[in-house]
Amino acid sequence: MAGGFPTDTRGNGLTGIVPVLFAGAIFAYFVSLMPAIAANEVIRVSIPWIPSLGIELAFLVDGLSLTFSLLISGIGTLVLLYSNTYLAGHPQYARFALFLTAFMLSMLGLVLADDLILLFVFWELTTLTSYMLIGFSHEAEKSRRNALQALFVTGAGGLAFLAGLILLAAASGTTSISGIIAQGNALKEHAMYLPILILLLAGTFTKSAQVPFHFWLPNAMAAPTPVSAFLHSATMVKAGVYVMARMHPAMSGTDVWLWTLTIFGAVTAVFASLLALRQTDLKQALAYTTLMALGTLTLFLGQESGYAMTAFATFLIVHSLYKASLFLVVGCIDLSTGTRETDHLGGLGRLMPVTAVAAALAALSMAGFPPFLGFIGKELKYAGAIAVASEPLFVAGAALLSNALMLAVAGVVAFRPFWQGSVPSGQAPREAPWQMWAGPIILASLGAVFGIYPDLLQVALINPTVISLTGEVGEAKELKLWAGINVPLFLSIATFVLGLLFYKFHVQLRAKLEQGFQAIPNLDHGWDRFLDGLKGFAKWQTLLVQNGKLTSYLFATFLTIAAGILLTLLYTGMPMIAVDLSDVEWKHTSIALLTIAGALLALVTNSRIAGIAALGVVGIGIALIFIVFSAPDVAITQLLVETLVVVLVAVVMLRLPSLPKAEFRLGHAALSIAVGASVSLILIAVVSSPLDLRLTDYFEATSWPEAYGRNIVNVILVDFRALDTFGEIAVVVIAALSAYALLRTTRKGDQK
Amino acid sequence: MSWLLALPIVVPFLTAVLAFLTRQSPLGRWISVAGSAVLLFASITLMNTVLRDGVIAGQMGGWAAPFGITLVADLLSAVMVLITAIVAVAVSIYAIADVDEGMERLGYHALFNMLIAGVVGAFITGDLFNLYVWFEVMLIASFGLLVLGGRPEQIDGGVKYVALNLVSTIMFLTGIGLLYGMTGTLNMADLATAVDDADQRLLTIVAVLFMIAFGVKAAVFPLFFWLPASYHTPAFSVSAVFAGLLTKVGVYALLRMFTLVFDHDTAFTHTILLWVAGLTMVVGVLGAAAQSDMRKILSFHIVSQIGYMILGLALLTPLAIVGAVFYLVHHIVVKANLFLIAGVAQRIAGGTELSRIGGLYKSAPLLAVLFVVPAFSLAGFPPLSGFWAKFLLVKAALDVQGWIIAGIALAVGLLTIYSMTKIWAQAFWEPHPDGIEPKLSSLSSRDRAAMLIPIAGLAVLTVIIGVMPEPFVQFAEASAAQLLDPTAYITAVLGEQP
Amino acid sequence: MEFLFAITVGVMVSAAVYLMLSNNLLRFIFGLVLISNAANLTIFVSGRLTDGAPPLIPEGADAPLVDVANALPQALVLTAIVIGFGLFAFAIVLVFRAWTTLNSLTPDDMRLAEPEEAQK
Amino acid sequence: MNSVILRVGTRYLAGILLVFSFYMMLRGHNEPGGGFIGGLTGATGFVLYAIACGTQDARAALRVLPQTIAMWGLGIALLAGLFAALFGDALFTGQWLFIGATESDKGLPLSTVLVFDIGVYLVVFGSILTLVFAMEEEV
Repeated sequence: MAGGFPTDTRGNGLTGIVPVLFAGAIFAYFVSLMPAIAANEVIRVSIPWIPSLGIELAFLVDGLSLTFSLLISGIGTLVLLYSNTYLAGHPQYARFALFLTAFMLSMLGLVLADDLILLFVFWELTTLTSYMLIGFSHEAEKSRRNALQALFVTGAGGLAFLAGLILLAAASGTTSISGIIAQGNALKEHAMYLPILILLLAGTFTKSAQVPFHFWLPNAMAAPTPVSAFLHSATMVKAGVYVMARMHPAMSGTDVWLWTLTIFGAVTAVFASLLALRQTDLKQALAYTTLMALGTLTLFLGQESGYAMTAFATFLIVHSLYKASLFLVVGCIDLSTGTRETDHLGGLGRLMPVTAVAAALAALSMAGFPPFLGFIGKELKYAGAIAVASEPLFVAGAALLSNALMLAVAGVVAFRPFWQGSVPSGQAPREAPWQMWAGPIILASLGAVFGIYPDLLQVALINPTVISLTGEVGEAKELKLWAGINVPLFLSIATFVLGLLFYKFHVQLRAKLEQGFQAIPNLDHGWDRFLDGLKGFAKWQTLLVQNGKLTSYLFATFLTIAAGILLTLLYTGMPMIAVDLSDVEWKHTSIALLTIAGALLALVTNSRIAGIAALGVVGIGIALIFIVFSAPDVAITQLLVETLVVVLVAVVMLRLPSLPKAEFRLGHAALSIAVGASVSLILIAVVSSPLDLRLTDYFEATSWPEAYGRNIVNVILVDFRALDTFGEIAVVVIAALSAYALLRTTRKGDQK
Repeated sequence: MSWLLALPIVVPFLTAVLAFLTRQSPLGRWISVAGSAVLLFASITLMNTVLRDGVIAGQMGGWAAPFGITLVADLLSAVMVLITAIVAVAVSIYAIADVDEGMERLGYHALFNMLIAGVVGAFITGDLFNLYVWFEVMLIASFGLLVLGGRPEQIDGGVKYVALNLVSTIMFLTGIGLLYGMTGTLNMADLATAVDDADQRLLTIVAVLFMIAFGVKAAVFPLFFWLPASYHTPAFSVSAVFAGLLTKVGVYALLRMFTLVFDHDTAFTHTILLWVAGLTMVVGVLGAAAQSDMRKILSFHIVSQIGYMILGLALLTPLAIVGAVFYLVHHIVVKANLFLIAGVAQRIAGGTELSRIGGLYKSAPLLAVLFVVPAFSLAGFPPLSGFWAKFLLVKAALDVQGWIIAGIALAVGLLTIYSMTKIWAQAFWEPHPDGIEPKLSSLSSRDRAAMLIPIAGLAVLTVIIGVMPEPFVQFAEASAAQLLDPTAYITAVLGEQP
Repeated sequence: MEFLFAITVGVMVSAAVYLMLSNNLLRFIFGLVLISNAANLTIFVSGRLTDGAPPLIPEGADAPLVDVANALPQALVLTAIVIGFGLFAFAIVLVFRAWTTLNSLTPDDMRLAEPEEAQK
Repeated sequence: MNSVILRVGTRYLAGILLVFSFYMMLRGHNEPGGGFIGGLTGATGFVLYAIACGTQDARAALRVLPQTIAMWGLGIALLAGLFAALFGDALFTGQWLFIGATESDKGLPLSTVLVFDIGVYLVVFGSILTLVFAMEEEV
């Protein structure tokens, strides 16, 4: 990228232009909705999606969602236009445009959805598409890591969020968001309010990168600059803010809502401003100012007053405009000079005048100078802070500090590279092509236009948005540049003084901050440790259970059997057992003993031949049992099969090494006995009550008259249960084929 | 009516016989494809009939239940047969490219169709001993398919697979003997009422025995070892069909037996199942996190996902069973597909070990798209099928205040995302370590079509289930209602009871 | 007398389990044969034992004239024996194949499918 | 094993076993026996033949590949079951034809059940020989 602007500024042909026109058309559509919304209308469309779960494809346009939609589609259009030149000729531009457009649409779906589950669908889609965008430079290790980090952190929050949504839907009895809001205070009084709140905030805080979940956001800078501009201004990170705003009427007003949002918001705002000042990379510095903005927005949402709500709505718009603008400017600087390090930049103002103007306009708005919208935003901020009944000092203090730091950062990012120092040697910067300065200029100018004519914004967007936030008409405060001499004005002046001081000494401050932050644990490194720990734990666990040793597997399986039966026995108590030995004859005993002897011989022998003989003895013992107990067919089959078994074992055995000497293992022995004993016990219990012989009676009665056979066993096999026998012979065929295949591939393998 | 039930079993057997007799010529593989298509047709007809008429039963050999063998299809059986047929069609087409002539001559197509026959038989039989027989048909065919090719790691995996599955089989057989000894019947509908007269303590013990036997088949904790030991070794078509179908037969059997027959002490049996579900999910997903081979990762995920299905059964609420049924169907489609995709990756990028491949995103974008759909569906991203499956189960768990198990289910979902992105990042995003650019065009046009058409088809199905879940949810609801109130099932098999 | 054979089954199962755990595939095969037989015997005993009355219908009669042995478990056992044989035949060939390919009969040493280095 | 006597002897023995195996199969419906026992007996004959004269000779005497026999057996068993479809009966419903039946005697029964048992016989016969021949040749 260090090679300056693309020489061919026509971009990527149709692939580049179509998305711009598409996004522009969407923007135009939302503009056309403005009059209706300004007249306090609410537009809702819904079609059934999953009626059996009560989930609808419901979309709602009100002040809040329209404001977001305009920002998303408007900035989206400019970003796509910008990207088309920024990434001109990139071989994967089509994918880029596709993901960016998909991301924009997901974000629009998110802010328009009027169904909790539908909202979650879009929520996750923004996660997924942003993953693809952050990892766009996928051949770089860092891109992949950071994309995963963003996905994992927001994904984790997303799952908690899902649980919260499910509980919320259960508590409200509906998944419709407007339906929930219509229920008024019902949710706040619900027993599940607190868990729902915690889970939802887990989702919104991770997505909106509140401290301590903030670390993924600066890393998301791995994405191409236009993506950062989009992600940071109107989308992705604003999704969490949006959801908090959306749920504001239904959930705000409780102490836990107030304090959670206020504290997280304030801490994030101050912490992020300090971090921002520390950065020397322009993009990183801007990234941390985004955190500050998100903290501030969260802080406002904690409150309920009309001031706070108006401030929220205003600052939301202000921030989106100047942030998108500044990121795009940084992209221009980056392409033009090949660096984003403040220390290697200077004197660009004369060489890139249009960009410089855009940067200046945006920075002034960011810094909160009059007559920019940023100034109005800041005034409202202070007014909102003072309106907080409980702790005005804390809130106003946090706002003052973060605003002053913001001013300093604005200077570092947008003033210093253009108007201080001179162009370092080796750089040949020139003005960006129009496609790349158009966006910044338009967005930054809007900040000035709205500052001078705040009424435009007031009627069209601010008032309707505040209605969405409070659920009531007339709560919105007036936006004006000159509000008279009051506390906010003094605070503004204090901000300027403090901010200019910060800017003047920012290099020294940076060094101090550098030292200060050494002491705080770095969550980004923590992430690596977490991932390593996870992998390590997974490996350890897998090595424990899946150790590659058949004996362990078998041991675990048999242990499960024995423990399963014996513990169940403890739970149920002993089943009924009746032992009747009256009809045992000596021939029964001797056959049983013969079989047992065979089994024991097979157990203890170290000789292959003796083992085979022992199996033969067992086979004959079993066959004798079948003969004595009136099963001639089974007995013949058993004998024939047993012969084959012994023959097969003998044939194979000739080629195999002799048995190693058996070692006695107590654990194995205990387990074996436990398994055997449990089987015996169940079998004894089973035969202790009489058997229901209806099936056998039926077979005896119908075998000859209806199936024309006198051998009942054979009739069962070929007629009553012929399907079993069919399956059985299928097994035999397959066994033969499989064994044949196994033997034949041996030969092929050996020849290799 | 009875032929409607018999055909899905008969067709793959006939296909197997014909494919075997023509195994020396390329005709065999086309017979296999045609046979699968006929099976698909038969199972669609079956599904239509079940949707229209409710549970249907057919008495084989014309002998009335419970004396002969009854085949019976309720919605669950019908959908399992249908999805089996879909996988069979997909895999038999894929096999054209994946299975070499040497394997064909040794009877690959016959074994494959016998496997399908066994799976279908297990889904559709209403007789416990007959279920055992179909389990065996499936098992022995899977033995053959697993070691076909005879590479040393196949033999090694085969030894473990065979040993542990034989233990399960023998447990199952023993259980059937004992249950018969207690009730005097083998017909599952008849058993549902006959067990009421048996010693309830003994019944619980025998229930646990069945739970363990089916648990091995379903690959739940702590009985799943055979699966990760072997599933990554055979041909890709084989591991796809194994991954899709085999463990599901175990899940199906659990679902069937523990709603129909063993529902006398659910406070005990289903609490065990709940623990099993949680542990299976966690251990499986951690196992996957420890792997670095695509197929091994996917294998461990089968284990983990089985946990979700067992969770549905364990909770035993209508919504939970809906979730289990939905999950079952979704998972078969997605998991079979992922193994098929791994096969393509192996062919064009030269392996499935993640550290040795890469660059697929750059040079094979179509494959990347086809991977993203099932992979992110498996990870539970909306609006893909896996999201709804997980959503239903988590909701079911939360509805009964199962906070911990719901938390586990969600956390496991997160780790699933982790594994899927690991594959994505390493096989797709990262450049190939040897600097080559794997391209789909390196496949012959026949192979490319044979491999990509089934993959695309299954991916489309995943998207359809995800975007239009309503009919599937409704179906799962109806199916769950049948499972939780087996009256219709019992009446269909045994006729009106006095 | 069912009791007697229930004990026999238990002893066979115990011996079989111990053999299967012995980390030697030949002993595993021995165990497999034993446990299959034990399972068959379980079904047979579950169907109750009748001495000296095979389930055959004599010429000229429509049904057995005396109380004959329970035919159903016999049919089941017959099926199970055959299936068991099929499984066994495959298993023994597999053991043979394992020996010729992997040159080992101790399954715990077979680490090709799950190599040790991959798990460290 | 080069004994001529043994070879000639086994040839006869194999023939006898084969005939005996048919008998076992046919009588199975009424007395102990049946397709499985028959098939095993028949296979034993050929196994002996193979041991005495080598698998080469045994395969030649068989003319058809044993696995093909087994697969035909499976097909025949399946067709026996499918035959019922012609009469609108369920799969594996026995179809009987009594040749020369009179009031008192049912005559010579021909049935699909018998065909099924023949299928079983062929499957067992073919499968065992597939296995044994392959083992003999490999081991």
